[in-house]
Amino acid sequence: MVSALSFIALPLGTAFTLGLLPQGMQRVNYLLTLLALALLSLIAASWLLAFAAGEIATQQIFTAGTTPPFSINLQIGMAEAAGLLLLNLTGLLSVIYLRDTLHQQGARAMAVLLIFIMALSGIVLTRDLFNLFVFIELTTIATGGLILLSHDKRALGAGFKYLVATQIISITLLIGTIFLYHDSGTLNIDGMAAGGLITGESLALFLVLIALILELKPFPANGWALDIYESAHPAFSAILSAAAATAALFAVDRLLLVGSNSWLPLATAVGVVSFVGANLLALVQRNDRRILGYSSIAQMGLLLVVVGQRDILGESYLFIAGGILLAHAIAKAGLFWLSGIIVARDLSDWRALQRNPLYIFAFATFIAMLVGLPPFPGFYAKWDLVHLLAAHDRIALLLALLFASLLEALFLFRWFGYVIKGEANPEGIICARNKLGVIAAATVAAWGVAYLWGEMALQGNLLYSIPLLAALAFLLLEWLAVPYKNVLAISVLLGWFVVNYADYNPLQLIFAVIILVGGPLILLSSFYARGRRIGFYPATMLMFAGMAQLIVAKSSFDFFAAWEILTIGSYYLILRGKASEPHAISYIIFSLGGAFLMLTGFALAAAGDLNFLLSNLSEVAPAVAPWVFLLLAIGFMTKTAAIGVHIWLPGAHAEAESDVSPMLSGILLKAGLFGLMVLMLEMGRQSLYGVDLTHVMLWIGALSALLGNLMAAFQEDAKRLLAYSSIAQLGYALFGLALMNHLGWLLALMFVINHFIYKSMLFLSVGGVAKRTGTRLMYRMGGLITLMPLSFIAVLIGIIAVSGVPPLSGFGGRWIFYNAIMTAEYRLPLIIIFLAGPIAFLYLFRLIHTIFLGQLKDEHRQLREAPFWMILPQMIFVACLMVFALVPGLALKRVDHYLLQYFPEGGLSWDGLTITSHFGYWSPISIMVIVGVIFMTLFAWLLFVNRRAQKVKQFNIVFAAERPFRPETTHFAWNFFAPYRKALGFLTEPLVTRFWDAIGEALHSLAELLRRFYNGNGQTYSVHLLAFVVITFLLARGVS
Amino acid sequence: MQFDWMQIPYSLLTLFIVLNYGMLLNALIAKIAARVGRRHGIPIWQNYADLLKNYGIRSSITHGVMFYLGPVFRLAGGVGLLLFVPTIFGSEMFSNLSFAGDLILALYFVFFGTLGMALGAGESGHPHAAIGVSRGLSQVTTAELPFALAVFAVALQYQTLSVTDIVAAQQGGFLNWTLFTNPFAVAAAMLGFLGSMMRPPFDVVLAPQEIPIGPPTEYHSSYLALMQTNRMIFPIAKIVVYMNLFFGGAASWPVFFIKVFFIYMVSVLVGVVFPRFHVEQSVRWFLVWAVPFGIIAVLMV
Amino acid sequence: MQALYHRLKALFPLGELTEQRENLVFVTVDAAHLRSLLLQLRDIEGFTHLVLLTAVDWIETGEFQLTYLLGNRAKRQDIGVRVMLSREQATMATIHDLWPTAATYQRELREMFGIDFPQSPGVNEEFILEGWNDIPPYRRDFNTLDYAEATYNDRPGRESRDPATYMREKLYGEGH
Amino acid sequence: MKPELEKRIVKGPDGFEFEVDPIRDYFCETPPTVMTAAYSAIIEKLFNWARAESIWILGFGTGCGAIEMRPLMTPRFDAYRYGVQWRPTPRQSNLFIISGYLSVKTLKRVIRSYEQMQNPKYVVGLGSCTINGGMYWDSYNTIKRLDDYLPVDLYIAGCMPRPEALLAGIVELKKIIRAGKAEGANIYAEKFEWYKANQKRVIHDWDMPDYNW
Amino acid sequence: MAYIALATGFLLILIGLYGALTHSHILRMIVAFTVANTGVNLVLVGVGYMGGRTAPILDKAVEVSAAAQRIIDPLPQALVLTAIVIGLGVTALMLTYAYRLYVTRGTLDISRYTELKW
Repeated sequence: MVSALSFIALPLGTAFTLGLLPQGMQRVNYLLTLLALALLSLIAASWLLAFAAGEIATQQIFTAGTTPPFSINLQIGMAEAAGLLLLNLTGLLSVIYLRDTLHQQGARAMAVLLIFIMALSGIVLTRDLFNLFVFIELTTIATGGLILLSHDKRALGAGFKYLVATQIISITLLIGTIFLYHDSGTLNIDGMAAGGLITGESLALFLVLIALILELKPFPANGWALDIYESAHPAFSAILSAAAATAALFAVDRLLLVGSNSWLPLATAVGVVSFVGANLLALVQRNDRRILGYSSIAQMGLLLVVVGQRDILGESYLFIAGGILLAHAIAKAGLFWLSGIIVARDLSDWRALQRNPLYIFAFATFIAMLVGLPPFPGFYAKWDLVHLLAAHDRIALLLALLFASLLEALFLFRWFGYVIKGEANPEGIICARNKLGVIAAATVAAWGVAYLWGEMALQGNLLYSIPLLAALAFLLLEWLAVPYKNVLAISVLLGWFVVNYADYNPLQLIFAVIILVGGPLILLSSFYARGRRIGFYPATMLMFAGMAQLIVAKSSFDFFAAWEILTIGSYYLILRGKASEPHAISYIIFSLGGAFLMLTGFALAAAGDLNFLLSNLSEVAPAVAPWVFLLLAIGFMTKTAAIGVHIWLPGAHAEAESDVSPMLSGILLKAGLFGLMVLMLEMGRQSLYGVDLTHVMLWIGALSALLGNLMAAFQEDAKRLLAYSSIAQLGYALFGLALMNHLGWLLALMFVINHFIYKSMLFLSVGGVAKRTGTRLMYRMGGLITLMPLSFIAVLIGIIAVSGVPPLSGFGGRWIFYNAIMTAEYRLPLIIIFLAGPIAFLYLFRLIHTIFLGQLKDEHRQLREAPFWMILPQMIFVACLMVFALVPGLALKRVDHYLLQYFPEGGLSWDGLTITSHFGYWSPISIMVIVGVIFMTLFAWLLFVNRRAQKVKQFNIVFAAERPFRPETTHFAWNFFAPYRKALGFLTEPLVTRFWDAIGEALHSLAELLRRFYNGNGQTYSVHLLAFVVITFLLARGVS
Repeated sequence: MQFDWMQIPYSLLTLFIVLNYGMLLNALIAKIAARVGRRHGIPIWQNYADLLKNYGIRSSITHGVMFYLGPVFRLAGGVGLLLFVPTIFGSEMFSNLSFAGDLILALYFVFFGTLGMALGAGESGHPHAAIGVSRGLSQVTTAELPFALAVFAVALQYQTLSVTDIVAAQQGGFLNWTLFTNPFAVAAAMLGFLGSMMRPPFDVVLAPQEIPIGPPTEYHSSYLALMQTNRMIFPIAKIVVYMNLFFGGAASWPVFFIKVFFIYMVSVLVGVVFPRFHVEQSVRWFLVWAVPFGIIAVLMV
Repeated sequence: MQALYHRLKALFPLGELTEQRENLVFVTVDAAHLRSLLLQLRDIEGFTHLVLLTAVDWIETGEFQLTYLLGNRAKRQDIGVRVMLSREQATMATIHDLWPTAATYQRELREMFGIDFPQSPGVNEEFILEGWNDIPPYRRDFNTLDYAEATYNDRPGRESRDPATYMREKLYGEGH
Repeated sequence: MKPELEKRIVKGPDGFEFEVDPIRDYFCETPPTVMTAAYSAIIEKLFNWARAESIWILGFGTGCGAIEMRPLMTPRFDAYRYGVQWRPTPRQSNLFIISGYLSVKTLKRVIRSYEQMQNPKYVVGLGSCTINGGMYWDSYNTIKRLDDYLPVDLYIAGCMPRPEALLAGIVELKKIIRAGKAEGANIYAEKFEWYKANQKRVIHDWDMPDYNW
Repeated sequence: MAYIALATGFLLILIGLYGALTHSHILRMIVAFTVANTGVNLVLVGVGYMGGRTAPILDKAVEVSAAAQRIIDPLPQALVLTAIVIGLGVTALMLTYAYRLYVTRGTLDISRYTELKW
């Protein structure tokens, strides 16, 4: 092994050499710098590999030929090696990135950069407090120099503020150091820890610690740091964020050991305040670099929390801390580097990335990594962290962390939304090959560590899951044209179904059919798309992969990972819609919020078991069981868009593309329902403070049904109408589940199937119509029946089925519903459900009437039927609906038997044509035949007596002896249910929307208010620093 | 119960009897309403003349397929509803086609005709048709609610959804009728009944003075004839459901005629006295006055 | 009303005052002063209501007489303002901005007399008549009888009688 | 021609431009056809009885005579006992009572309403104005002979005829119908050109299709 | 003796900090920090001295094995030296900044450099 001292010596030597070389040899200088850093990275890598392979143990390096305390010693272990690799690689990549700037600035800049990297390495390596001080001061000075790399004139001011701040920090550090020395007689950190002379309350230790923590720029004493992030050269910011912070973290980590755990709460507290505060303040930022600065601070906060929780993390400590640190470092460096190729500084200027899908891929990778989505290390780390926190009853901390993570996701995904949507400025991006290479390297590194962490994870590597791989494979196939990709996608889904068919139980099978057979069916409609449709297939397949994994998940980890994957996939899908950006963000926030609740629930249930089996949910301790149930149920209900957490759905479904809406509505929503089924099968009834939670769910289901229907009735936008209708339909399903009896469950499954078929079909037809007419507003359509007869038939069959009118399949649902409620224990929610029922007619009639009936508009006179590929799946759905109406047993019989093992009472009997329950009977085929015969007889009779009917045109209506003026004024469509709105419109007051808006508004106002704190004055920042030290000390003392 | 070919002529016989009874009953009721207004009123056979005339009209127009099918849906709904419910209790002959489904089928099949008619009227392109449908659907949402609650209460009471079983449970003296065993349910159902009979105060759907005459504005000749036929059958079919659920059913045709007449008269008596409600007024009225009865009924069973 | 007339006379060149009734008078004014007179009446004198606007065809003098009848609700008084127009150049300034209802009257006058009110909303649209293609029917040079006979078929055998004479004849057998 | 009836160029959602001719595109232009009895004599007889016993009057009052129709609904006259009732829509009516003078403007609406009624349909002219112009014999805007424009089955003379006269007229009309002689609709179809020519001679701004279905 | 040094040192630090926080002129701030740094160095020296021990010269008088107990650790002194050097470096850097700020912005008032905030 090359000596660890080379991390100090080599850059130092190179720096001096650079100074000695004559002026004007920029190329040589640059190559030398590059070489040095590359060499250092190699050395670090070799150390790391050696440690990883277990070839060597942690090594001490002694200087000056004697042992501490009389000399300085360095220590290198696995963590240090990793840190060094990170530092030097970041340095190397930044140097590559900075090629032009360094050429301009000359050898001195390169030397300073080398010194900077050297100092950081020193911080990581050294075990001597004074040495640490020296390296920190070196970083400070180097930073002061490197800030000047920026072309931004404002960087000067920022740099000076930085220097002022560091003066105060260094004074604190020095005083703390000397008193520590005074107390312990040594400057060796290990010696201090070993000596045991330093008590937990030691002011000196506090001063040193707080000084090091201040180096991490904790909220709120960090105004100076933000200014640097904003104004410095992005490559330098990348180093500052990824490398310098890492080094400081090593130092803090080391020093905390001295106090033997007594200062851990301090670290946790500062960390959690930073994590929450910085994320909150980031909400109102528009400047990309500043927002990255906030995010860096937040991540450091999170890491401080992890460090502070070291006492309970045990063996996982390095895995968790490393995961979060690496995720942060790579993502943040990557983002800073990306910001360097963007010309303007507003978040929306990043739209320039749209120029190349690869940029978007990199951006998405970094964002996903920062948020901690699977398969990135942050995901594994957060999972473990949350589980361990929950296992040790640190729930408040856990919730604070999740809340802040949600805030972080909010601003990051909002940013992502800005980038994906809107017109890009083609000149908004400067592409230099070296910069792109660096960014690409970061992207590769991101996936590399994702793989690495998966390998290390107890729960198994997510990247080994075939569905996920298949989805990711579509990223590589983006160059193909739509038809090929579509065929491929369809065959992948069907293939996966065929392969796994035998392994599904009847319950899973129903969902599997919907996902893996229904999905391809809807995908048929994607054949109409032209071009390559970049981004569609990976997102779709990601969603399907998540769903496919979800239904077979055995452990809570698999389940949660699948859940997150399908959430990401569907988020990207939703984001593809024209005006979907605000809805996509509310979707992802609600989904992640729900997911975090689920995570908490799983963590509570697992009680420290990092690989908790879902089947163990039934054995959760009774004290936490209702809470687990509650958290998981709310999590699932955000996905089914139960009332209260439904506000993301209408916009998301309405604005999505024509073939995406049916997938979202028909398939995606079922994920939540599946989760609820699993939950309720395993956990049964739970009551909290004497309230039966299934009873609450009954109410939620009933209210969702009622309000969803009501709101659907008042929509002008056809797709919104359908979206609200989905809320209601899933309300019914939820209601069925919450009945907790055999038929209730059968009802829910019936709704699952029915809702999939007819809602997919309706979304497709409405999508096709909207595509042709160029609008989704129903009152602007009308009279399309003759022009789009097939779409009309699909909608007609669809609405008959939705409304539950015999003889179509919706009736089966109603019949089972009535039989199920006969044994219901709670009757009050039923009243709501009863009221909801007929309201469905309102919106259904409106849907079909205002689009297909009534008056055809001028501009639509020459419309054609929807594209073949959109009609085809609709017709298949029509056929499915008919078959399902005739022989519901085909799908339900097996499930009925399957449910018997959970609910032995109240199964149906399937003798012959008639389906019999304990209370009543129903014979679908007889009904169909009877209705058919009556109908056809009467039709024939009418045809006979009315054979001479004259076909007339749309204005041949009696109009009080006048004639219609124009179709627009004759088509009664807008505000169709005006009197109904007068009567019951008060129920549709958007109270829920207002509630969530108010929360969002409050958070943003708070952030807006709080950020006034950073008034830009360096002296104020100094006061902040001092006040932070004093207040933290007082609080820490007060606590201990 | 299973299907038997003999059930077809039996069902047709039921249909024939009910159709004729409906013709006469409607005329009789028109006459009664006329007498309230001190008029002589129409001849008792007037409905036959009107129906025949409309079938006899030579020309007709059509606005399209759904327009054409609307009345077919309408009448099929009426006929189907009639045939899905046993008419005469204990009679194999007049239990019609009730083997196909139970009470729930009847409950939901009511909407079959309504929906088809609404679609047909919609295709005529006449704004009044759409306005009428909008009003009708709005009103039905709350008018059906007390009835649905009452049905649920009755089903709970007798622990069955089979109409025959419900009637059977009410046999043995009129005190066994649901009317007396579960008065709240019956109260709710009868108030809901008012809303579904297209009579004042709940006839804003047709409202001849303002939206002449709602959904059927464009319908004429044989279309109208089909709808008239339905108008004769459908209320009776509906009343049969009420009779079976709440008033002990009918064991013979005379009892059937009398019970149907009196149940029908409830809506007529209310109708001749009250003026018309706005949609929002009737929606509120049902929620405030009828639904609480239903809730009590459901909770008390 | 006399007092009112004198007040107005001091301001505008008014013609003679015609007192129809105690509370209904007519004055004549030239077209140029009409607007200011109307404004004076409306805003100062309290004649806030335009009761009607009508015309008379004085074919003998070759003039149209426009009558703007204004009402004072508070005092229950009416004043008719007359303006004489040449038949050849039958154009008058519109007052629809003073009273929106005036637009309807002006539309009617345009159709029935052919008096034009430029800029009055919809003044050239059909009002009562549809597809009228002759000279305006209320002009006295329009011969109604001729027009009716030329346009609408008569039923042969129609007799016209003076109703009074005919009734007397029929009922009381007089007139033989 | 009203502007909304003029041909216009419209741009479809896909940007394609095309012409819309409202008269042709929004109205059916097929001329009426003669519709003779379609069934055997005995059935037609039954139908004629039914037609006579079920007279549905279009609720359209054209002139001052409209006021004389209203009392027929009251207990004093109670026309319902003759099988008469009023319908608000021409589609369902089979009797059009032209109740008094008919200005050209109203004539246009009357023609439209009449054509929207279904065969067989009947017209009764009420009052002398419909017969020969009555007191409006020299009006510049009132037609004088209703049967020039519509096939009239029956006139009821008077100015105005009282409700009793109207009732008597209806009873007369029923006799005509029962005898199968009320074939106004077919006459109208047969002499369609002639009727149209008469109508167009007085209606100068003909802005509707020749036959309003 | 040590206590006087300590007290003076802390006094100087406080004076320095007070100066740095109350003066908005950059040069005055730099001077104030220099004062504070001096104070810190004084404190370092004051604390680093341990009474009753000998100079850190390892010879016969002080055995290597007993060194830890017998001699005054030379590190604090080394620390002070280094700190002084580093302080000098930082001060120099601050002065450079001050110069460039003056050149580019024409003012040395720190409250004027607030274009980066919030």
